[in-house]
Amino acid sequence: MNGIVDARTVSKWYGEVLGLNAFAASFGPGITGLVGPNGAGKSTLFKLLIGQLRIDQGELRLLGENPWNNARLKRRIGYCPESNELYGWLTGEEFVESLLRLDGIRASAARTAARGALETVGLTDAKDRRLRTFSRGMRQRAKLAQALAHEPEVLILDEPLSGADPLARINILETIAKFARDGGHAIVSTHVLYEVERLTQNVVLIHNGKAIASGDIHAIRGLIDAHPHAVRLMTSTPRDVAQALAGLDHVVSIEFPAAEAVLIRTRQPDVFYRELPGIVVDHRLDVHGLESPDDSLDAVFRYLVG
Amino acid sequence: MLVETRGLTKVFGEIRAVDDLSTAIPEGAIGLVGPNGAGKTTLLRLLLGLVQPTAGTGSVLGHDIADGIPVRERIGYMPEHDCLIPEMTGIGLVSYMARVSGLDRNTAMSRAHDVLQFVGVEEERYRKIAEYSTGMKQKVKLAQAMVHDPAVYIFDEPTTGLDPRGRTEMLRLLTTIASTLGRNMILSSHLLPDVEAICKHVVILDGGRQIAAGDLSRLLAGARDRLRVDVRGDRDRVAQALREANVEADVGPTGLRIARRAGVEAEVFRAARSVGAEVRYMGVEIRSLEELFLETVRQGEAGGR
Amino acid sequence: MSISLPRFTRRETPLLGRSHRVRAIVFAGLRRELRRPAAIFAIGVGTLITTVSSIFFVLFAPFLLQGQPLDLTFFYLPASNTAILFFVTLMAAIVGSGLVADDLRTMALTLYLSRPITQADYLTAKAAILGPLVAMIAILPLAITPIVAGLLGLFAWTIALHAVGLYLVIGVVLTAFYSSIALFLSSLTSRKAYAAAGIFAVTFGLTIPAQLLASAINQPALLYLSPWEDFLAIARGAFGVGGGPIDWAPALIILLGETVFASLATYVRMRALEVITG
Amino acid sequence: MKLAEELGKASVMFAMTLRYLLSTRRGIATAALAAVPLLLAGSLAVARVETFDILLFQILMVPLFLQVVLIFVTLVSATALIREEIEDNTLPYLLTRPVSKPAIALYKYTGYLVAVLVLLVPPLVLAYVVTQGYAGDPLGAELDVLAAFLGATALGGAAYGAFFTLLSVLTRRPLVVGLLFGFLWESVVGSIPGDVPRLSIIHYLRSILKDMIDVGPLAGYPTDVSAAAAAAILIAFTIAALILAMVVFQQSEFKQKA
Repeated sequence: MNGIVDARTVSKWYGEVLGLNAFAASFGPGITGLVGPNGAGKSTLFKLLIGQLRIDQGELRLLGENPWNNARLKRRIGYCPESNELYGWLTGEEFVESLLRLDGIRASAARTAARGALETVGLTDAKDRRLRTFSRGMRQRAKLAQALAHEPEVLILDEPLSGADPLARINILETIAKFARDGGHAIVSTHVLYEVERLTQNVVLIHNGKAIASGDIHAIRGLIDAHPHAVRLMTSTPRDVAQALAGLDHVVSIEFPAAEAVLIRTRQPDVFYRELPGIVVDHRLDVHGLESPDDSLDAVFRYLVG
Repeated sequence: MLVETRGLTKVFGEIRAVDDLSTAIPEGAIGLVGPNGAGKTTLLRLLLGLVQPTAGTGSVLGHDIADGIPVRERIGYMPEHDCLIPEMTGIGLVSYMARVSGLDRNTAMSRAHDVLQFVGVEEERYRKIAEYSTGMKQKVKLAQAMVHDPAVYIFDEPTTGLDPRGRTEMLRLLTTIASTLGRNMILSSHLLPDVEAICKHVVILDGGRQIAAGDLSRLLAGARDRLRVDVRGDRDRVAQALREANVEADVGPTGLRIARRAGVEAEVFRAARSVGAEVRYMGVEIRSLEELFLETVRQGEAGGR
Repeated sequence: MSISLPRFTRRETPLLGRSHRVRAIVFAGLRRELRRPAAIFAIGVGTLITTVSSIFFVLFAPFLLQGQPLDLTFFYLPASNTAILFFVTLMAAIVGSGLVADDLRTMALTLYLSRPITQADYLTAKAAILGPLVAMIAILPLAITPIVAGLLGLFAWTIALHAVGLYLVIGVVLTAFYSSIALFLSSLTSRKAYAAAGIFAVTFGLTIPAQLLASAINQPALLYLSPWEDFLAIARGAFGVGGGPIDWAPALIILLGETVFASLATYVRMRALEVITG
Repeated sequence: MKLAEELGKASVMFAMTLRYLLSTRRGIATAALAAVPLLLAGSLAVARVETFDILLFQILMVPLFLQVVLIFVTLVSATALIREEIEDNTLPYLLTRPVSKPAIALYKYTGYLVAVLVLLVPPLVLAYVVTQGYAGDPLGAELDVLAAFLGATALGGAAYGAFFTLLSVLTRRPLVVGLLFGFLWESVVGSIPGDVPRLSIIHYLRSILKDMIDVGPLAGYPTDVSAAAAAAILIAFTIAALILAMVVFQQSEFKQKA
């Protein structure tokens, strides 16, 4: 039970509607992506973690403690809800500063910390504007600012990237990555899968209220032996490349989908990628393109969730 | 011409949401992109007549946006935010909105069923919208925009908030619609890969102004001469090794970018091996719309946007 | 033989005019309200009680008011029935408060306004949903009473039909007032509970203090402040009943003025309602 | 637990609530309603009504202030404390702070209490000054009337506030239930014989006015409760309702479907 979050057969129902169904997973240190289709239970898990909801069954620990009605624990967590509704009548700075003071930080320190947090997320210019005039992307950044400002140990972010344009998205991703580099932990739920891959390789896949896979994306991909890895190489001499690679025992099949292409399938992608540069250089093969269509979280998601 | 505007401006308090915008958008599938607060939604509302312009004029398919009725008769609008009536059923809402668009009772009911079938809402159409998933709501929102078969579809963020499965379904629908003859589509979205997949022409807004516009393939063509490489391992040392072999390489937001010249691919593998890194992707530098967007927008640095 | 996959079909028939579109909103709205339990309760109980009490006035009044000539002035009594005030207010609060407020809360307003109708069309359609339901209490029971009296031979048909005509007129004035006020309050907020509270405040908040104040400092002119007192004055004027604290002409002008002002204010509010989202 | 830090948190929550209740559009609307006594007194003075004096003022104020203004202002303000934060989906921002839910409810209630007094007391005092000034009586002459009304406002504001806060955590529609309670139960109960009136807050407010004011419309009001006893009962009720609200709030979940 040393993970940031430990869930043991946690169940939660909204009447008959499924929230979580014997959800069991352990979120390790660093950044973990929580990925799953709509209604899979992501928001339910987050609401349980911040004590907005109470588990019906099982056992849930955040930083080793039970989150329900546990005020002391809240000092150590930062939370970004999915909804974009904020205190419209407050300005950006008042919003972050007031919540900081609720964290027990003195007035003067709260102001500087609030300005710091707004600076981090790039909202300094808008700090005196009322929140009701904020656009979707700005609201996402304001939410992130209030989650970071009191320097929590763990960030719980529900769809922090939805509605953010590419510029805001890069800013948010960099902020989360920096937070992790400084020793913080983060649990990020999102649908924008190619963004999560930029952030972390560590994911928990949730579907129908259950954790169906957790760990490193590629490790998970590796476990799905029903679909050996496909790697497509673009080369003017496909036969030579095929011959060079046929010798590898983990290569399962070799195809020639196009005149200048070789498609190989391997059971051990990591070994293949590690050996490939050597083979290309030693055999002086002409490889001018390489792509692996199904080595992404998208592919993993599609295999497992369908 | 699908949309023409001259000096179109809209000011909310001190925010100039649309700022003296003059543009001419051809018919077909148009992508409308820009950072948050760039004025996309405001521009769409101006074309629909939902808000009145502070200055300037505009027209949709030749109809002046000042007299909204003829314009709105030709438009099907899918708003960005939630806007369905929770206590109505799917078929109830779509047929009702068809009648509010001017269809008679029978045509409204038959087209409502057609269009719900098309977007993939099967027997759930008889259940109340309050019980629908996010994906199902987006499909009903799309259906109500299509039911009266308008000449122009305006979709504001149709794929936002959808899970990957919902997104692929929505993209399939949008592609089918975009390929229908005689029908135009304005697709406003943050998810630029979606715009790339569907639209032929793109308009990039920022700060209420048009900062770039044109045929998508022409805009993106630019960089045949560069190679993009994704490296697993120490990216900077690989780039360094390449520079030592006097290969021009820099680290971009989406991987290494290498100037193309004869034999450079071999250099990449050699550098990777020497550093013990893995090459996970190597391909033509397809200047994704996202990078183009970041470059054009980053010039006019987006502050508290 | 041909296979027709669910391809999206083209529309052949032209679009119908704006009046059809407005009617579509009205009928859909009425159907939806008549399925809501609260609305059914208000209509059922409201109509029942006002009708029964009106007929009761007519049947037993001759015995109670000995010697009063059985003429038109007699029909003022059912019109002054406070049950009308209560149930009209209740109906306006239950149905009227959500008319625009719900569309603001669910943002469904965008669906309406992105269709080929004007904001005036939208508001007229919404008012036309509330109007008939309020009229079910403000006009129907009153109109039935003289007919019943005529059938029972208590009154000559000339008087009875004249009374029905007058009831229609004053009923329409009251219905128009409450419809426009309810619509105005509903357009101010997305929380319909506040609009409902506002409607209660208009009825009781104005009537009770006006009556209190006027009697306390015997300044009858203050009664013009209360919509209900205005309505009673108009009814007195219509049925030729003299001796009221305030007379019907200014009362009518005030009531109609308030109705028109509320409608204009609603229109201005709707136009100013440019929803700003990022 | 460091008391200073807890006080700091309380003061922030207090200030936020006060500012929300007084500054936004809601504050202006409730302030207008709370100013009714002053408007009344002012219009009577302007209209040069000879019989306008402290007695007439009371005759008008008892039904109008007790049965309409006090209930409306307390209801609209109290339901905003918790129910609106739940409806607006902003409660998570408070739930993720090191402040327990009961504490949130308590601090918000204190903000409410001060806001309601700020809204109701000044117009009441000014109305008294206008009445005395117009009637030419010295300011100090009818202090018992002013004291009685201020006492009723404070105790009534506290009791109604606690009760409507309890309603906010018990039901999803506190405003509607509050309206029915305020306008049906509280105003009708006075005219029901026997012990039924004891079950209403207004009965004790009337008892306070009757006991504290020598000459007033409530002189004949049937009550066997002295002002002091009535005050004690109201305070006990307030504390009980508040504690119950805090306990219910602590155990409640917020299934707001995002």
